Amino acid sequence: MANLNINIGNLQLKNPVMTASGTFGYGIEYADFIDLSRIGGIFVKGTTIHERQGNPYPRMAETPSGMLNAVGLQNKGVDYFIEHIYPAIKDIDTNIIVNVSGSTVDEYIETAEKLNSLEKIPAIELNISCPNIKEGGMAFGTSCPAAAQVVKQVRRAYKNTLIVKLSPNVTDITEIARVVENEGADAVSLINTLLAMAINAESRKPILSTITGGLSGPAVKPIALRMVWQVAHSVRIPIIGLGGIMNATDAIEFMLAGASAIQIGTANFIDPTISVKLVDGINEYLSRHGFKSVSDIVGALDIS
Amino acid sequence: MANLNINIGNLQLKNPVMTASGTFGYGIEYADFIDLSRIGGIFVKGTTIHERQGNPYPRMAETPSGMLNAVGLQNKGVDYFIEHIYPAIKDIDTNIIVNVSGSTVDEYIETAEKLNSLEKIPAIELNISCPNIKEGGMAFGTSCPAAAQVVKQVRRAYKNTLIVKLSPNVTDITEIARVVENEGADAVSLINTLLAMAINAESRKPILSTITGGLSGPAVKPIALRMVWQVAHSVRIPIIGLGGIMNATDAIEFMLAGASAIQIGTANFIDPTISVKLVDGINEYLSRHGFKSVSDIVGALDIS
Amino acid sequence: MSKFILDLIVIENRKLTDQYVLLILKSPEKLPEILPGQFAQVRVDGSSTTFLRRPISIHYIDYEKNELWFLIQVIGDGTYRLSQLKAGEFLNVILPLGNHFSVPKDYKASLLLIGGGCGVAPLLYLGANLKRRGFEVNFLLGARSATDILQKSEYDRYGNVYITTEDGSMGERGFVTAHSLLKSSNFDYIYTCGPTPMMKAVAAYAAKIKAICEVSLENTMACGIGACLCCVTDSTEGHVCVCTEGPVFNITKLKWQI
Amino acid sequence: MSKFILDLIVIENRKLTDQYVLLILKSPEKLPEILPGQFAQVRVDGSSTTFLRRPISIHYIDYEKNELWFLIQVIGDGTYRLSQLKAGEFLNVILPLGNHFSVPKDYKASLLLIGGGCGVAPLLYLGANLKRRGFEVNFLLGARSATDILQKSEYDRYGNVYITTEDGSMGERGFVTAHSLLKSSNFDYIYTCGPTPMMKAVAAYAAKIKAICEVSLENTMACGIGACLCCVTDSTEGHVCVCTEGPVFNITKLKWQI
Ligand SMILES: Cc1cc2nc3c(=O)[nH]c(=O)nc-3n(C[C@H](O)[C@H](O)[C@H](O)COP(=O)(O)OP(=O)(O)OC[C@H]3O[C@@H](n4cnc5c(N)ncnc54)[C@H](O)[C@@H]3O)c2cc1C
Ligand SMILES: Cc1cc2nc3c(=O)[nH]c(=O)nc-3n(C[C@H](O)[C@H](O)[C@H](O)COP(=O)(O)OP(=O)(O)OC[C@H]3O[C@@H](n4cnc5c(N)ncnc54)[C@H](O)[C@@H]3O)c2cc1C
Ligand SMILES: Cc1cc2nc3c(=O)[nH]c(=O)nc-3n(C[C@H](O)[C@H](O)[C@H](O)COP(=O)(O)O)c2cc1C
Ligand SMILES: Cc1cc2nc3c(=O)[nH]c(=O)nc-3n(C[C@H](O)[C@H](O)[C@H](O)COP(=O)(O)O)c2cc1C
Ligand code: FES
Ligand code: FES
Repeated sequence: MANLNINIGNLQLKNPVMTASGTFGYGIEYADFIDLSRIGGIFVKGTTIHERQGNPYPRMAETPSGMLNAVGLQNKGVDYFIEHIYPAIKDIDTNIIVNVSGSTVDEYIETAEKLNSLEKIPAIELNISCPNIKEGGMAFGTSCPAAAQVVKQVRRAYKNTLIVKLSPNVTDITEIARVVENEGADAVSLINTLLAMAINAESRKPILSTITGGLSGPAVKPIALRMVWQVAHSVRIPIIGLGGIMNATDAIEFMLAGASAIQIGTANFIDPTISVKLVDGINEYLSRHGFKSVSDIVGALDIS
Repeated sequence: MANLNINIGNLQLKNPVMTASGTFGYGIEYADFIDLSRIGGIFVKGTTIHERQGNPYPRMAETPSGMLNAVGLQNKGVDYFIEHIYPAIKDIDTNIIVNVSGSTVDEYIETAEKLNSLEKIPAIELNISCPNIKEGGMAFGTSCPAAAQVVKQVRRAYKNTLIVKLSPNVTDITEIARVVENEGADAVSLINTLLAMAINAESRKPILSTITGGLSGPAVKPIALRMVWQVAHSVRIPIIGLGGIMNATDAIEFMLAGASAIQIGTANFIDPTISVKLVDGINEYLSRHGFKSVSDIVGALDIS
Repeated sequence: MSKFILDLIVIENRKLTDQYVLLILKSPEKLPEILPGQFAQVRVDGSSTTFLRRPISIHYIDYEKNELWFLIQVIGDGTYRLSQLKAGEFLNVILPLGNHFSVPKDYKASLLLIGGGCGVAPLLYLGANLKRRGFEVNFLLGARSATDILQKSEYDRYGNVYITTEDGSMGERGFVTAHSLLKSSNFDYIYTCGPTPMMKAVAAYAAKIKAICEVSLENTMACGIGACLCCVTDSTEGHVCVCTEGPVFNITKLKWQI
Repeated sequence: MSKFILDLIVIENRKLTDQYVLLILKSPEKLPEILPGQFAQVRVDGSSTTFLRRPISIHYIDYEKNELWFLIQVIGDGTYRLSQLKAGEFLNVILPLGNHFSVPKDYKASLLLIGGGCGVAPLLYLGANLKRRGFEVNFLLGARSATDILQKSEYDRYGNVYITTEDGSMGERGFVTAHSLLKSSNFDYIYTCGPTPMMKAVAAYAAKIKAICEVSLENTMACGIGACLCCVTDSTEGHVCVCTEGPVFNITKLKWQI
């Protein structure tokens, strides 16, 4: 059994396999299928300062090897989270990380501040890359000054590990990653979904109520992998890689490209047990190749 | 039989179905499989001022619902094209459009100038979006000033229809499209491939000799569709849509989103007859829905 | 209720019409308790265009044989693949998902189960269950024509079966809501599943006669377990997930204009 | 040579070993002329991870029966699907693709056909063809062990068959290039197909004895018809496409260090 521990800032992971925000609910939805304590962490649903109803139905479209979503951050707000959800999940023996979103910098700050008080929340993930809300969201993740501002302010307000989730909808993701690092983020996670669209040719209407939505799933994996690789050569803080991971081989590819840990998103829908399978699969790979620790493969791509 | 004619600048298409540069050779490679005169046009392989050997092998990787390529514009140069290839293809009864690439603005200009003399080449497609060459290529397509410069200069040098092919690897494709329109392009085509990467986890090496390459195929269709939709609301010149089109329904989706014509790329590899099937499929759709002309569905998406 | 991921084995694939098949599946392990109205998320293998699982209603369960039935209507490539499954092949399912139809408190309540098209699927198991609990069950099944009236003999086992067809080739001609039964009888409970326009018409009828009305909604789903929030419908409590708060809704909870 | 897209029908899928199957396919139309060394681009249906066609060599052709054989080695999901094809199913192929092995001008030339692993596939049709033209054919087939020596009785029909296995369980022990035949005889023409290290060793031997040597290269391909330029190899003329200028190369045209 190889050593699967990985540290991200002050965050200690028993293994690098975590689940992505918006695809794993609050973890408990999956408790019938897996032992949640076997995974490295759970990124819970995007949380905002106030309750949000999200976008109207339809919010989902299937695409070749992927899907579009336009959920639009439906959630009951951070206070409800703290009062009603946190108590029910805080004793799950893994890292619970809250994904924080907002329409203004102040909303981000306020939400982050409130989460400071939660003993069992070791980190937040700042979602500056959601393509599915009208204001804020992706706008912060596609401009260096905007990203700098929100990260700087939240860094002041939030005391634990701060992970910033980057948008792939940019010309140069390394630029944003560097800005985010400079403003004090402890880690970056990438990628969020790619802005995309689906049309029903027969009805001549967009499939999503919002016309465009966010693309995820294996279709985007080659793009995500490239971005992780680029960012790994641009910043020193750890990277959490995600985008289309469907099996242990995919996860290992992200780590070879430079990710210290990974998240599984859309794959949870197809196989709710996929996360623990990845833990086993990574371990098997390490043994087969004679690695003592999972950290040995981080950035170990041979480009000679 | 609906009217399938479409005009793009001075370019008259008998139907909106064309084949994408780099995926259809010089057309003759497909002559055994289809009657080339049945399609609207053929975009031939990327052509540069001098011969190029392209990138070392391996140049290709299969990905979920797509592929990466890193061909790197292998071609024998524009003079060879004019002397040896043009005579062999000029009498194909369809529009032959040359895809022009370069590492410097001067290379683009020189190549375009030489093509002026060819009577049977009604248009060129300026490739400012190739992710697979070290200098130039995509760099021109990801910055507004660079795009402006190359289009302005080539516009002066080239007298026939000028189509500019946009890169999807940008934060805001509408910005580039507007610049290109302002500098006198007659049409834009989009999208070229998305910069991406593939890794062999067992050997811990990149699959492509160039580490990164360009992603194409149905995986990218939702992104391409979104970009066509965005650009259609930003410029007045016609749009040629492409990216992952596999069947007539896909093609119709692009036209509903605002494309006046479409190109088929990767799909040619899986079904060499796909282009003529699309012509028939579009015609069938138009009849079934009672449209007299294919131009009726351009931009006809109902977003009420 | 605990959810399970099972590899069911196909015992029989019975072609009912050009468009419909009945899949009879056996579970290697004892089937968990499943209530009428619940559904399964089915993984479709071997289809290059089907990426997500497909929600399919529980059509019937035979606990003695440990068998489960799905009624499949071929719509696109996913359901086409399901319709091509052969005896001996496996089908990976997550179940039981969603809520369920409610059981009237008063066992003398008069009940009507109205289904149209593939919407008849959950009503068989519901009817069987209600009969077992001592209720008198009335089915009203609608379809385009006689060939689309599926599994009639199965429904016959659990209650009175009334039929309408659009072309009049079986039962009364017209839509379900025009059936003479609705004029001659009164009902306390109406359960319905089928195309939305049909369910709206049924709901309007139910409102008129002041019957309690439960509808089973369809919706595009990714996870099926309340994790993705893709499958919402508008309700009196705002956006709620059809996969967890539904698929069965008391009509008073929905914001339908009826 | 004109290329065709054909829907071949599977007549038989013969399991040769755990890893290899022989597919016998029939063409509804008359098979076109196909030369030894050429290949087909095969479409793989029903695999969600296989997007592009797969290049597969012509193993044998029986023009009288209008039958074509593929020898398939299961490597990944694409070849796995091909190995699961059942009699009666269709297989969509584009053929004939690529160039072909050359025929010696001197019909008294002594020939050796060396194959390793799945590389033996094109050599059967080549041997049959050469024999029909009056040449004496020698096959030297290598594999890991006796079970991996495929189709030996077929090769027997067209020439002398020499065998090496790495474990010595059939023929001589060791690699093909260590076979005693190479010491005792001389050859004018050597044709080889198999893993690159093996072909390089064969090429070195050929250079030593001054035999003409043709190798058949494998390469990742997208189109298979010279349109995409994905499948290049480095040659004395620069980058050339393996799918059109190859797969067969005279060793003098390649830039191999041997
Ligand atoms: C709770 C629930 C229970 C269900 N129970 C059953 C059941 O018991 N039996 C059964 O056969 N089906 C049932 N369905 C519907 C079934 O899930 C869909 O028909 C299936 O997902 C379609 O998948 P596909 O790949 O065949 O078609 P797709 O390729 O996904 O769709 C093909 C085309 O049909 C359209 N389409 C998709 N879904 C529907 C739909 N539901 N109605 C009309 N058009 C649609 C799409 O927009 C697309 O244009 C149920 C759905 C839900 C939500
Ligand atoms: C001209 C030509 C003729 C061929 N003739 C035959 C034939 O007659 N019979 C036959 O079985 N195969 C033949 N092949 C090889 C065959 O095309 C590949 O094995 C096949 O494409 C693999 O597809 P897959 O989906 O099974 O594996 P993939 O999923 O594509 O690959 C699985 C793994 O194997 C690796 N891989 C891919 N191709 C090869 C390879 N060729 N050798 C070793 N590892 C590989 C990949 O990198 C990957 O890691 C031929 C190839 C060429 C170019
Ligand atoms: C239905 C759905 C909802 C999502 N909601 C969120 C969210 O609330 N916050 C966030 O940062 N990312 C959200 N995402 C993005 C995922 O966390 C992830 O970045 C993306 O899906 C790419 O990973 P994948 O391809 O493995 O799914 C959502 C994705 C999906 C599919
Ligand atoms: C093998 C290959 C080679 C290509 N070469 C060129 C090229 O020379 N010039 C160019 O503008 N685009 C080139 N492209 C991009 C395509 O023309 C097209 O923009 C892209 O593949 C997206 O369309 P598709 O998904 O339909 O393939 C190439 C694509 C592929 C797959
Ligand atoms: S389908 Fe995911 S929440 Fe209902
Ligand atoms: S595979 Fe396309 S050129 Fe050879």
